[in-house]
Amino acid sequence: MNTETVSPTMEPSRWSKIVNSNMAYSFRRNPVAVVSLIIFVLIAAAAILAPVIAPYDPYDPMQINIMNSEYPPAWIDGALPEFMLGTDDQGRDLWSTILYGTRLSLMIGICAVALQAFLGISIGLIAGYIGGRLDSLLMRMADIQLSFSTLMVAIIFLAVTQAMFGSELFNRYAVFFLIAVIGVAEWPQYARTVRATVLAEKKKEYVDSARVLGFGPGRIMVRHILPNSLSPIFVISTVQVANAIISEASLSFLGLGMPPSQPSLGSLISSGFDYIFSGSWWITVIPGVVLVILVLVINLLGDWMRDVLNPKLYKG
Amino acid sequence: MFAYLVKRVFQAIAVMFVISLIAFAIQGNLGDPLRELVGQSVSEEVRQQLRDDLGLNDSFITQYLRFAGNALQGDLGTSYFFKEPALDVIMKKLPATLELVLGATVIIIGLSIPLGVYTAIKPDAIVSRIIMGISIVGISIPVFLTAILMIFVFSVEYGWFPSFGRGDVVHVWGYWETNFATADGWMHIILPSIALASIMLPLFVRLIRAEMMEVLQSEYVKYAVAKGIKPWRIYFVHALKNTLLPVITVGGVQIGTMVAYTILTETVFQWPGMGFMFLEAVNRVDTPLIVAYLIVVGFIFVVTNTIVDLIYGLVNPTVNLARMGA
Amino acid sequence: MSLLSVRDLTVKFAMRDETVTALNGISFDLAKGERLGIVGESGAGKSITGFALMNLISRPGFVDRGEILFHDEDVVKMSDARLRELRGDKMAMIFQDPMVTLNPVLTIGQQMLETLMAHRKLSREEARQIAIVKLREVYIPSPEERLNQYPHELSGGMRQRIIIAIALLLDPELIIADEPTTALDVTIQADIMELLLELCQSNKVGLILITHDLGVVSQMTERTLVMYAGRIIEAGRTREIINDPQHPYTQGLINALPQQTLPGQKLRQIPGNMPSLTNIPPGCPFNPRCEYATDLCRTTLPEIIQYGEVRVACHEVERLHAEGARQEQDA
Amino acid sequence: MKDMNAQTPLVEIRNLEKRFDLDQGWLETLKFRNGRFVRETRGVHAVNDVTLDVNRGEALCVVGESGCGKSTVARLVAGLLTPTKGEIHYDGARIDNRSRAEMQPLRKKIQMIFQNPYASLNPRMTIRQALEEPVRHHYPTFSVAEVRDKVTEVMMSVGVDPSWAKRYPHEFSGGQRQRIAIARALTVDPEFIIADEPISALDVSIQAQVLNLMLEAKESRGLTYLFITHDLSVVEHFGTRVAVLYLGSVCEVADTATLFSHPKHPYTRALLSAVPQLKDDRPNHIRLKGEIPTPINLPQGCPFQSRCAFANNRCSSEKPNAIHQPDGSLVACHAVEEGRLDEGMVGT
Repeated sequence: MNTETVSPTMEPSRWSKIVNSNMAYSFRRNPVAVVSLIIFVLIAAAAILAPVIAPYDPYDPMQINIMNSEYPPAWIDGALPEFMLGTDDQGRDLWSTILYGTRLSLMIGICAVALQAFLGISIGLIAGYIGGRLDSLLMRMADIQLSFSTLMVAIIFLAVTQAMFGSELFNRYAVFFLIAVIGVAEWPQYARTVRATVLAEKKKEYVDSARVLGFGPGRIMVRHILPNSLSPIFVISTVQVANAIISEASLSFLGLGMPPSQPSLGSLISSGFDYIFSGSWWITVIPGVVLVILVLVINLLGDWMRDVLNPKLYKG
Repeated sequence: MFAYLVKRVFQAIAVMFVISLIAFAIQGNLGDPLRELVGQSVSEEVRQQLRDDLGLNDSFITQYLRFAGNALQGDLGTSYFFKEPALDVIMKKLPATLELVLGATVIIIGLSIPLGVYTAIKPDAIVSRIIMGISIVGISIPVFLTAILMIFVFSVEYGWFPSFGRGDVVHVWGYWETNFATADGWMHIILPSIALASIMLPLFVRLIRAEMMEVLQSEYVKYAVAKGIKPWRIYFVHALKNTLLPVITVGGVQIGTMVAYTILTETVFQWPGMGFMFLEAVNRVDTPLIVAYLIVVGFIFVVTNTIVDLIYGLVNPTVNLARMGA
Repeated sequence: MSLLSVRDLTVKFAMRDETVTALNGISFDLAKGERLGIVGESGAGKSITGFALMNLISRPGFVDRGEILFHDEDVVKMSDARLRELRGDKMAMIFQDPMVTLNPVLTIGQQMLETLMAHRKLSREEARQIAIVKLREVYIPSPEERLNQYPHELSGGMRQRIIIAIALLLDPELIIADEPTTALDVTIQADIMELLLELCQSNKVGLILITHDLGVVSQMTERTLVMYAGRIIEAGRTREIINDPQHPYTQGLINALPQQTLPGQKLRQIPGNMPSLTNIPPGCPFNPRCEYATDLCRTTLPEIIQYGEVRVACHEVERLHAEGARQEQDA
Repeated sequence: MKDMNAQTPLVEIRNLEKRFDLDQGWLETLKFRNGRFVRETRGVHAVNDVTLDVNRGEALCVVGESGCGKSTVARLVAGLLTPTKGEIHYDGARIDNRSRAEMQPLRKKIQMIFQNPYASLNPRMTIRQALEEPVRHHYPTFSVAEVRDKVTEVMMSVGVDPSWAKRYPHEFSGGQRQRIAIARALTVDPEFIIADEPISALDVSIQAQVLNLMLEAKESRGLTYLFITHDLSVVEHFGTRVAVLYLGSVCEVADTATLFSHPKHPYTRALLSAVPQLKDDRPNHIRLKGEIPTPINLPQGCPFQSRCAFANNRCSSEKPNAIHQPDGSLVACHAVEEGRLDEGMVGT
C-alpha cells in the first residue's frame, strides 16, 4: 500500500557508526579537543601508574631525607641530578610527590563526582517525574544549598569536623571526608540539571505514549527518560570533575583537606607557599601548573562536549 | 507581587532558622566552654555548679531558645581568644571583607558585560577567540593559586605591589575603615580584588556570551533587524536586557561562592577580614567566633539572595505583572 | 515597471562538509500593489525566499548568485546602511509566530516608536500619534493603553494585529508575510487574513504571502508561485493554478486535500516524501514521486516554460494536459 | 441514529470536568482587595461538564480551537489525566478511577496516537525496540520469534519496510515516523484509538497518506476512533460524527453530514465559514467579536456569549443544556432553542 520503495542501504557496523557519528566527526575536526584528550589520558595514565613510574615513594619516611629539602629542578644551578623537578620542603622528590598528588586529586575528584551523580540523578529523576510538593520541597532545598555554595558548606563542615575529631584522626580519614563533603555538597547542581531535563522530556509525547501502553513509572524513568537525559549529564559531569578537583585543592590549601604527609596537589601548593618568599618557587609553581593543566584540559573537553551535544542546561 | 514578597520573606526566615539550628548544634558539640572559662584545675562540684549557672544542664529547647533570643539581640557569645563579644570582633573585620568584595564586584561587572557582549556579537574575531581562550584558562585556575602566582610575580619578582595586609586605612564611621582613601590602600587592595575576581569574571563572561548568543538567535532579534533597527540598539536594548535576566539569577547564586572565596583570598594575602579571622578561629577552636561567623554569613546570604530575587521580579515584566495583575 | 524583480536567486547553506542549495534559480516579478502567494511544503524553500528578499539570510546560509531588484536597486549588493533604510520602511515583514516575534521585555509602544524613529525624524509625541492611528487601523481597541503594555499581556491574535500595524507604520510598498496565521486559530486566522487583504488593497501595498495553505492563497492573492525542493515548479495567476494546475505536484497537492474527495473515500495521496536538500534526485526533483515520470525526467532537469496561461517546469506537461482533457471528456 | 442506540456505546463520557490549579501554594491564593485580604483560587477550567458517547466502529471527531479542551478530553479518556469530576465508562465499566494495575488489561484495548511524530517516539530506541517493547509487556508469554513476527506483521500493515527496524527515529521523515507511531499503537491489537491531532504537524501531501492509513486500519481491524483535530476539512472527510467544543463545553454534536450541511450553533457556523476554501476569491466568513477568552475562572452562562451576535440576558446568566434537534443533532444554545437564530439569519 505504500510506494516508498527506497531499499535500506547496507546496515553500517556499530564501530563505523561511532566513527562516522557527529560526535566523532566534530572531535576529529577540533584540534583543541584532540590535544586535550591526549594530555588528559597522559596525566591520568601517569597518575594511575604513579607507583610504577615514580622514582621515590613520598609516603615512605625511610626514603625521605630532610637534608635534601628545597633542591631546585634539574635545569637550575645547584640542582641534584636525581631530583628531576627538585625537592620540597621536607626533602621529598617533587616529581614523585606530584605523581602521587595528582593520583589523589584525580581520585577524589572522580569519586566525589560519582557520589554527586548518584545522589543528584536519583533526586533529580524523582523530583522531576513525580513533581508536586515533593519536587518543590527538594528544589527549594537545592536552591538554598546552592546559594550557600559548595565551598562554603565544605569549609564549615570540614572545619567543624576537624575541630571535633582533632587533626590526627581527621588526617587519617581526610580522603573520605573530602569525597563525602564534595560529593554531598554538590548534589543540587546535578539534581537541578537532571530535573530540568526530566521535566522537558516528560512533556514529550513518547512518555505519554509509554504511559498509555501501560508501562510503570520505574520503567519509564529508567528506560525512557534517563537515556534521553544523558547529554546534559555528560556535560556537567565533565565540568564537575574539574570543579571537584579545584574544590579539593582549595580545601587542602586551607589545611582542611589532605595533610602534608599525604599531599594532594592542593596541599603541596599550600606547603610550598611558605617558601615562595625565600625563592623556592618550584614547590608551589610546578604542582600549580600541573593542577591548572589538569583542570584546563577537563574544562576544554567539557566545552567541546557542550558545543556538540548542545543540551539545554538549566539556568538559575 | 504581594504573594511573591511574603513568600521570599518567609523563606528567608525559614533559612535563618535552619542556620541557627546548625550553629547551635555546632556550639553544643564543639569544645567545652568550661575549659575555656576556668581551665582544668577546678573540682567537679564547682564544674557542676558552673554548668547549672550557665544553663548547660537545661533542656535542648530551652538552651536553643536562649541562644536564639540572645542572637536576635545581637549577642552571639564572647570570643575565647579575643575576650570580647564575637559580634564585635566580626563587625570590625566585616568592612575589610566588604571592601574586598566590592573591589572584585566592580571588576566583574565592569568587565564581564562588555567582554561578554563583544564576544557574543563577534564570535569569530581574533580578539574574541583570545578572550574566550583566556577565560577558559581563568576558570581553570583556583583562586588561591591565582593569588599565590600574583604575589610571586608582582610582589616577589617585580615588587610592584605589597603582598599582604590592608596598608594605610582611613577611619570613616563606626567600625568602617576604608582602603579607598589612600594611595597605599589602593595598592594593597588591587591584587586581592583581582584574585577574588579571577574565577568569577571568566565565568560571567562565558555566561553572558552564551546567553547573548542565544538571544541573538531569537525571532524577536531577527524581527528587529527586519524593522531596520540600528545594530547598537538591537544589541543593547533588545538583546542585553533579555541576556541579563538569567545572569541576575546566577549572580545571586554566586554571592555565596564569592564569600567562600574571600576566605581563600584573605588567607593568601593575610587580609584582615572575616574569612581570615574565621580560619584562625577554626585553628584556635574559638567556638563562639565560628558560630557567630556562620550566623553573620548566613544572614548576608539570605538578605542578598532575597534582594536579588526581588530585583529579578521587578526587572522581568512577565514575573512582575503576572503576579500583580492577578 | 515592476516593484520587485528577482532573477536567478540561489541561496546555499554551508553544511558539515558540503554546501546545500536551498534555493535554486528563483525568478519572478511583482508589480506595484500586486499580491503574490508562495506555496509549498516545509523544506520547499518558501520561507528562505521571503528572508532572502530582505537580505536577512544569516550564516551558514548565503546568497550564491542572482539579483533582487527593488526599484531597480539590487538588495543583494546593498550596503548595511542602505539595507537598514529599506527594511521596515519600504519593505516590511510579518513573521510566523506572533508569540515570539515581539521582544518580551519591551512595551508595545517602545517597539512601535523605535521603528518609526529609526526611519523618520519625528518627535516621540508625533511618533506616538502615528502609532495610535495605525493601531486603530488594525482594529485594536483602546490603542493608547496598548502602547504601555508588554507583549505577554496580549493574545496571539492581538499581537499579530500589532505586528501588522508595525508593518504598516511607514507606509511600505511591499509586505512580506511568512505564514502569518499558521500559529493562530481558524477564526482568528480568517480575521487576520481579511484585515491584511483589506489594508493591502486600500493602501496599494504589494504583498508576498508565504503559506502552505492553498485555501489561503486562493482567497488572498492574484498570482501564485508553487515551490518544490528549492525551485519554482509552477507560476501564474492564482485562479488558473487552483482551477487548472499543470504540474503533477500542484495537481497532487490540490487533490490530496480532503475537500477534493468524497467523505470516507481514500484520499488521493502523493506517495513518498519531499527529498531532503542534501539528497535531491537527478533530473526533475519530483520524479521519484511522479506517476508520469519518464527517463527524460530522471536525467534532465526541466526548464520552466510558458505553457498556456502559466509557467511550469515539467517535461510531460503536454501529455498530462492531453490526458486531463481526455478524462474530462470521458467524465 | 436509532439502531446505534440499540447497542451500548463503547465509551461513555459523563459530565466530565477537569480543572488545573494555577496557584502554587496557598499564599498565592491570598489577594489584597479593597483594603482586606481575600482568598481567591485560580484554575484553568479546561473541560466543563462534557457528556459524549463514542459508538462502536465510528470515528467521533472532536473539533475546536486552541484552549477548548479537546486535547484534555483525549488525555482524560486515555487515562493520562484524572478527571476532577464526572465519569468515563468503557464497554460498560467505569475506568476513570482505576489504579494503574487495574487499568492494565484495558491498556491493550485503548491506544493513543499523538500529534508530534518527532516527539512521540523515544529517540534512543530503534524502531524494533520501540515496537517490541509493548508486545513483550502485554504478551509476556510470547517467544522471541512470536514477538518478532507480530512486529513484522504490523510494520508491513502500515507500510514500513521491516528491514528498517534497526534504525533510529531520526533517520525517518515525519510521515514515516507517524506510520511507525501508529504501528506501535497497533502492536497490542487495540479496539479503540484516541488520535490527538495526528496529522496537524505533517505536510499536506503527507497528511493524505496518514489519513488513508488510519482509514484502512479502521476497516481492516474494526477500530473505533476518537479523533481530535482543529481542521474541519479533515473532519468532513474522516469523521462519522462530530462534537464541537468551545471553552471546555460541548456546543454541538451531530452526524458529519448533518453538521456540515445544517450547522446550528452560532459558533459552529462561524467555525465552518472561517475555513478558507479553494473556490473562493475572497474571505467570506462570519466575523466573531473579540477573541477566545482564557479558560481561567469562567463566567456564568453560555461560554460563547462574549463573542456571540445572538447573546441576550438569558445567555449571560444561564448555561444552555444540550437539546436534541429534529435531525438528531444535539445543540447547546438558547438562541437555537428559542428559534431566535434562524430569524436572525433570515434577516442577513
